[in-house]
Amino acid sequence: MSTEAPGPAAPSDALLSVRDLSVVYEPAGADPTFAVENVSFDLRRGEFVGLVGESGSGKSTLGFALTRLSKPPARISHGRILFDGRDIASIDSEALREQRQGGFAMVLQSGMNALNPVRSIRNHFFDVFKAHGHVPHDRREQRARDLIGKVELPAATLDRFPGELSGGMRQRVSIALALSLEPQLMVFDEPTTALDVLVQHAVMNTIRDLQKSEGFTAVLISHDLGIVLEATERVLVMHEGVIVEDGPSSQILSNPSADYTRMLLSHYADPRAEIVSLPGFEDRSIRRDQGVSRSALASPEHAPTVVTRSISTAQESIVVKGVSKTYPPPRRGEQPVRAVRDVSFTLEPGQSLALVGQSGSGKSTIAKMITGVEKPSEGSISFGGLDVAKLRRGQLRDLHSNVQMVFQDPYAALNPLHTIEYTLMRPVVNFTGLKGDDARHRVRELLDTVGLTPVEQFAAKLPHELSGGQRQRVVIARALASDPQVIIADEPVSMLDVSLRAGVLALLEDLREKWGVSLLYITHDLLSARLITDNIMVLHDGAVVERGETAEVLQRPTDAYTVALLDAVPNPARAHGAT
Amino acid sequence: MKYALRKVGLLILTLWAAITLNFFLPRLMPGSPTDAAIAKLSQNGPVTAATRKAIEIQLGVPDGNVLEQYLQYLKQVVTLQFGISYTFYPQPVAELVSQALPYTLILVGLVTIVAFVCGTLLGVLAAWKRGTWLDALPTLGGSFASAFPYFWTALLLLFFLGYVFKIFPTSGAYGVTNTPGLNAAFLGSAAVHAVLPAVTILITSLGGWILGMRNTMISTLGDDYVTFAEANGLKPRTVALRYAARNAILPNLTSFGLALGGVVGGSVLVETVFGYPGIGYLLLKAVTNQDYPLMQALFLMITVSVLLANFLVDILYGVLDPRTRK
Amino acid sequence: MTTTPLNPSAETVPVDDTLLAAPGPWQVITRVASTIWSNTKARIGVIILLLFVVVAIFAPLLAPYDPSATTFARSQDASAAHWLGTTAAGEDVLSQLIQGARISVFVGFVAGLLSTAIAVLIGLSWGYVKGWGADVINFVVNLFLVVPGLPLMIVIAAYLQNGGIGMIILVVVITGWAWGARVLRSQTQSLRGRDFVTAAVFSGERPARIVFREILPNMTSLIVGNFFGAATSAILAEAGLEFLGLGDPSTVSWGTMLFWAQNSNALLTGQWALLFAPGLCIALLATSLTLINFGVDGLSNPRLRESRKAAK
Amino acid sequence: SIDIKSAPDPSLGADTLLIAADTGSPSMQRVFNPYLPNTRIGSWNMFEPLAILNDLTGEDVPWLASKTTIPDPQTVVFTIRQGVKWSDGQAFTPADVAFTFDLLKKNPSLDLKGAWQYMKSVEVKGDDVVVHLNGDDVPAAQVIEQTQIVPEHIWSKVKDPTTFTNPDPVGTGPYTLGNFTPQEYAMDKNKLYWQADKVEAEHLVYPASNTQLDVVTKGYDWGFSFITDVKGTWEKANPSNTYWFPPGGTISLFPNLTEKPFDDVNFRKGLSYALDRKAVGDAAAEGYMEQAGQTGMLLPNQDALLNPAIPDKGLITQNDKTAASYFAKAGYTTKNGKLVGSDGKPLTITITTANGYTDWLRAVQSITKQWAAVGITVKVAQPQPAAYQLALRNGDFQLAMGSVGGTGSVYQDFANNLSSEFYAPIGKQASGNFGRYKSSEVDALLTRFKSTTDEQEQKQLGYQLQQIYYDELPSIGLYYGGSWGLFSTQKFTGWPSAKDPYTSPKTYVSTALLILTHLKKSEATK
Ligand SMILES: Nc1ncnc2c1ncn2[C@@H]1O[C@H](COP(=O)(O)OP(=O)(O)OP(=O)(O)O)[C@@H](O)[C@H]1O
Ligand SMILES: Nc1ncnc2c1ncn2[C@@H]1O[C@H](COP(=O)(O)OP(=O)(O)OP(=O)(O)O)[C@@H](O)[C@H]1O
Ligand SMILES: [Mg+2]
Ligand SMILES: [Mg+2]
Repeated sequence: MSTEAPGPAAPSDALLSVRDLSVVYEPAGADPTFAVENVSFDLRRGEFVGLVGESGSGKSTLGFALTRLSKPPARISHGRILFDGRDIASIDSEALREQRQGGFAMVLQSGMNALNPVRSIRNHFFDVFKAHGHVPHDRREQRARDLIGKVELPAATLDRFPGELSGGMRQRVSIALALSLEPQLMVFDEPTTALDVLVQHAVMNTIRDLQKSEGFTAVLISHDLGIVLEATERVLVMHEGVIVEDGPSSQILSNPSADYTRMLLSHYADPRAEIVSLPGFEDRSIRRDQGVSRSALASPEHAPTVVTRSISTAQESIVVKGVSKTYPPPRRGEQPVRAVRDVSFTLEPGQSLALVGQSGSGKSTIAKMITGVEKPSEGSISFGGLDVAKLRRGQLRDLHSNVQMVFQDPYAALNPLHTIEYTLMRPVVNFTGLKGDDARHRVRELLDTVGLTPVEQFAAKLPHELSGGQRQRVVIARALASDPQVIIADEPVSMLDVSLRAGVLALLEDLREKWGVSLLYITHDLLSARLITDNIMVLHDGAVVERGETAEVLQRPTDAYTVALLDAVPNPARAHGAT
Repeated sequence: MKYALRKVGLLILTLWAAITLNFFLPRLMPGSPTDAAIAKLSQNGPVTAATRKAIEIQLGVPDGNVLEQYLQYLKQVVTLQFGISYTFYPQPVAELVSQALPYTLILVGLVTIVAFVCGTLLGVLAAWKRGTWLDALPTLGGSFASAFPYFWTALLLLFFLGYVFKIFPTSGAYGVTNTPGLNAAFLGSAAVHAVLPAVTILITSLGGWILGMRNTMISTLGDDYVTFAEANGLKPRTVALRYAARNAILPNLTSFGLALGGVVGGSVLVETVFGYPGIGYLLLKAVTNQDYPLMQALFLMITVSVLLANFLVDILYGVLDPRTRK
Repeated sequence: MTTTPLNPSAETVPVDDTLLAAPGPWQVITRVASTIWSNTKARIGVIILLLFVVVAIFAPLLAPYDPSATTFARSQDASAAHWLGTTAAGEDVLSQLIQGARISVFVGFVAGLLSTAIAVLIGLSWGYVKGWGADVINFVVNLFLVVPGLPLMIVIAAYLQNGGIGMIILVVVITGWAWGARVLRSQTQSLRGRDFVTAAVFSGERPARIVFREILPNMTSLIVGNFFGAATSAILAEAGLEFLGLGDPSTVSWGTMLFWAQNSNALLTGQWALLFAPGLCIALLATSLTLINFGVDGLSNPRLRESRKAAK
Repeated sequence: SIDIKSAPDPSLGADTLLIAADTGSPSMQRVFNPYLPNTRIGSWNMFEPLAILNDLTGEDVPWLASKTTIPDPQTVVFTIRQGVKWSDGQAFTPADVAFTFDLLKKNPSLDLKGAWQYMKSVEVKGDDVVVHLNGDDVPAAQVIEQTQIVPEHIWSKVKDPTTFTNPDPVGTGPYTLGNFTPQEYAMDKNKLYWQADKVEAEHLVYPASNTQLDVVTKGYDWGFSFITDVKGTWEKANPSNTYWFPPGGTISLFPNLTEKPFDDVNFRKGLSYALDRKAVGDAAAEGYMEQAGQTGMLLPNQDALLNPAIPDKGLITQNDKTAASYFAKAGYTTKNGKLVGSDGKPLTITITTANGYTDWLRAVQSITKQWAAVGITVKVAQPQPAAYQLALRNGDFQLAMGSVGGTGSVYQDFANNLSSEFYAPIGKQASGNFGRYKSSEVDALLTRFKSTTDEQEQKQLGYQLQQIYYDELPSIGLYYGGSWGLFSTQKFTGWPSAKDPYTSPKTYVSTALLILTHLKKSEATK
């Protein structure tokens, strides 16, 4: 381990000293998981520390242990947690409860659900005040208003119920609630993951400002190295339950010592840069001019072998003309939702088009209309000779044989009960008419195409035996099974860890090139759009606000909204003054 | 607006269909009310042909064909005039029902509410103290007791507490010498008479509520807002009741609505065993005697009360769950 | 006899995540079995149930006498020859009790299976279809939930005139499927929104195949739970109907034993084993199913699974 | 086992009878209109008939009519008793009788006994009420005399007698209505009663709940209820408890005489000889009732009317050989232990009985076993009581359980079962004669019965009907249905018994008046 070995004695200004902490999950009827192993570190007062690592690396588990919130089946199996010199790993529950005021607080990963849906926000605050009695009765209202103000919410929010607030507002309320405890230590577990890009940016700014003004010690848990590096002074890097690197942010940015950290860093780039290159990708803006052959493209995981079958190239284009979609009002007395407003574009055969915009901007709705799942309220969509809006069920199948989807969440997109072979066999049988051994052969080809070799082994597997990246490859293979002309990928990598993302993106890019399919790539992640698309369209409130060549738009945005989007992309280099 | 209209429309349609079903179901039963009356009489001795004729005239062959009868019935439903009972000729149905209803409503209704409240509280306790004896005892005891056949529990209680130890009266809703009304003697006697049936219903229904609440409560205990409340150092009581239990109770309300609606139907088996003059007993009599007017009135009442209870629970849901407001 | 579900929360159980991580038909079954077995309560339930099943299967061998032979002295107390005494008609109570296990186990199994099958069929299609089809099913199911259960049973029982056990099963099934259908519908609705279902549409699958091959297998635990719940209420309903005299009193079942016990006032003649034993058997059999359901609940809702400490 | 003891309810005086008779379900309605089937039992103690037909002995006991004469087969003359008062003090007159008959004529639904089926007109002649009949119909007198008489001065003001509940009854009987609650009512001795000296019980109490457990434990004085193991329960509960179960009817099998092979008398005889009636009766009534003979007579009640020419008092002993020979005559032979018809098909018979009539069911189960022994497969159909009645009326059965006789009138008993007056084709509703028997010989005998006032001739006609019944088996008698009398001699003695069989123990017909005027205070009570 390349970590600077923490000495047995904590530094004198340490607020929290963790020594040899191990946490194990012991679920009934399953094998135990050692989620955190022998972790030691110290936190000084007023420090802002980041904790990064991939999904499942044990970040949340550690966060819960630090704040003594671990619940069965989790168990602190070993180690000490000294908070202000007192070992909180073993104090009883009432003492612990009292410690929570003026001690340590936590803002949960799924902050959206952290509020009791049936209690008003005001009551949430009052509950905390009542539990600890640290705010006198007559000052409670004022205090609640102060707190809610601190997270930049209007006082009227106090009268609302959680269900009436947006995700970002709810996350702010949880932060305010945690603040109301006047804690010395605050642990933020992925406070912005579930939030929209722009909101994410705003909430992070609030957290940073609060940390500065209130002076508490903060731990920011995130899988996004960019966010952590931008916000914090010191970073702990976690990998498989172990802290592999612990150092100042600027040092990690410029000179990472652990291989794992280096790997994480290598997948990070600024989409606004002149030249964007990641392992496995070459910069797109220069590719066109130089016409470089991209056959050498390889994902870090599996290099697809050369595909032998003859490949059809897309011939039809998708033409979207003046399309609008209005959903009926979600509740009585509200306005109808205008999800898409007068959008027109053409997806030429073989083209790759990015559709970007914040959450709710109508990206998925457009995808649904193109695939016939939803009907446009106005305008027309055509694919070749088909008028997509007027298809009946049988014709919808024809459409699906040409227009396929790659789903966002590879964990949810595969039926856990079917083998990979079955999953891929279905579209093959349904669309190509192949049967028996021919179909099986085709499935093997598909697996080969997406680089899942040895194919025989993968064919027999069940989804839970695959990694996220492998699953996404299966999802892509399924989309290819009908030999489609168009692939619509709706945030195909947003659920994947950094280390897997690049591989999947590279695969998509490669397939498009090789198979000549058109790609509609939907994302809020500008970096990936920059990597694999030629053209881009920026959606805002259902309307297109900017369009053009991807590199051009991202480097020189003209619309204010696009500028805001780009600003929200974390920029650690800017924060730490390094390049 | 369209949604609400649709909802109301569906409700009315359901009501109509249920009412119609209530009309046709009894008529599907073979034999006529006269047959039923004769069958009853013939248990006492030979029934002559003349008697049969007299009864036929008395109960009357229903006028007109089925359609006319149905229209007549719909009119009865709307005007709430159900005519005269066959079984209890010449008592008007309305009178019979209004005599029986208070007992059922008070006994079964009260016990249902008490069972729901107690069961829910025990379920909360069990989930909160999961893995301890406070969990094991109510959960296991509850599931065992709820597996008892109603009438069996009733019979055993009746035999031991009523006949062997003579602690409680063995039948009826109040002492034979009491006059129903708001007098202390009657009310006291009614309370004593209600004990055994009440205990029976309580024993056999408590378990379901305990288990239901325990399971939902365990689910909510794992919810993030509960963890967050703990992280904020709220008192365990507050977390258990205001956070976990308060949310866990919502899904159980639906069942409670159905159970409440079922109250009006009475508890046929229990009322039968204890000779309790409630709706359940009346219903059994009506059905076995093919007493169309009485059956129709009772079925209608039960159906409407189920619908009504569900409707009320919907409203309660809205009050308790701000997410459904607006 | 009531239709109140034992587990009202069933409607809101989260999607079966355990199964999502535990695939393959055989694996599902073994997983179901092992999860049930790993739960102490459920294990006790399985043992009791097996005991009853064995008794039911080997009833003719185990029973000391012909259960319907009326050749013994009437209303005898327990003795070496008749461990539980004889009935007022001179039948051996123990033999009847053993024979009765057959009916109850059979009714529970068949009625549970049938009403679960109907609940699955209707619940799934209801959850999958949209538009007026769903409205029609919704309407029918609501009707069955709203129309009073016991009276309906009585009327149907009276109408079908004593077809014996077959009739009772039919009655129990007719009045018992609706709740399960509702639970399964909400589960279907939550599953149909899942990406893998949408993906199946993109794979060109037909609706029936989506429902039965994609959605159904993911609800195994819920269906198993529904089966045990339905079987429990079927056993209780059978006893109740027989007790009210709406069944066929000439079959030998625990319900008819209770009917005859009440009819010939077993308590009065001091034959209280005649009343006590069948009731206890019904309660035990129903309890065993309820106990097994604890294990099944754990299957569909990981949070209900007992932690290792609690299980010990 | 747990012993249950009974003691008189201390809240009831020694002069009060606690009677298990009027079961209210779920509670009692205050209905004392004697012409409604739902009338409370107590109205039998208030509204007296002209004469009481003692259904046990077949005798007519003069009651409100001090004398009944039949001057010719078309006329009945009731001489009305003098000095009788209504319980409100008004005098009882022949006009009341005429008014009552008039009331029944105007409201046929009230005419439960069917008096106007036989009557043409009524006239008052001094103290006599003269009834003119539709034709020769001597046995009709026994029906007409049973009509309960109501006071004209009250009933003439009733708007709709068919729905009149008569909540405050005024009658001539020995008791008046006392305190009434839905769960119990009391009756008090009528001080104005015309034979007040014979009535020693001052009060009667009728609770609504009379379960077997109640009857045994709560100190009842009189009950009418079958009780399991009556010796081990009722008698054991109190030393002064006694019981008497005289026969009250013959439980029989009705063969559907329009259907093969039941239309063949040989087949019916085969069935009859294949029956062990004692075993059937034992199974049904736990050994408390005797097997019935094939004469239609209730023995020993009607010993005096029994045809002496019929062997063994009409009892038929089981004999599988004889049965087989009769079956052979009917074309059925035994093959591999099964009785097989000429078509080669094994014989399967369905017996229809009412669901919930457990004694009948026990009997059927016993029959099933016995007939299985001669190779007949028996199926049991148990429709609900109403559906069972419907099946009987429509003739929709092969063999049906049913009760025969017990009216106390030989003519009525045979006519109800055999008269073609009640014949209806299959599918049409019959109100009697469910087996669809048709015999001109029987019809002729019944007609002659109607026109003779000579008791000897009536007896002879009875003999002939019994003989036919014995030979033809229009229905197959099995065992006697009981009249389940339970009595306590603690407070009162003089209950009917095997030693003193003056009437049946029924609580719910006019014969109860015979008992109530017969009871004496016991030694302990005096
Ligand atoms: N309740 C649980 N039971 C069993 N294992 C668990 C449980 N919760 C988490 N784990 C396991 O513990 C390990 C660490 O999980 P943890 O939630 O701490 O990861 P994380 O770093 O927060 O990941 P993410 O970025 O996805 O939130 C993982 O392998 C996970 O599968
Ligand atoms: N079925 C629907 N009914 C009503 N409104 C809907 C429906 N589907 C989407 N909307 C609304 O339409 C708008 C656009 O939704 P859409 O899913 O297209 O956004 P998106 O850009 O894909 O967002 P995200 O990045 O969160 O996936 C949102 O305001 C959403 O709430
Ligand atoms: Mg986490
Ligand atoms: Mg989207």
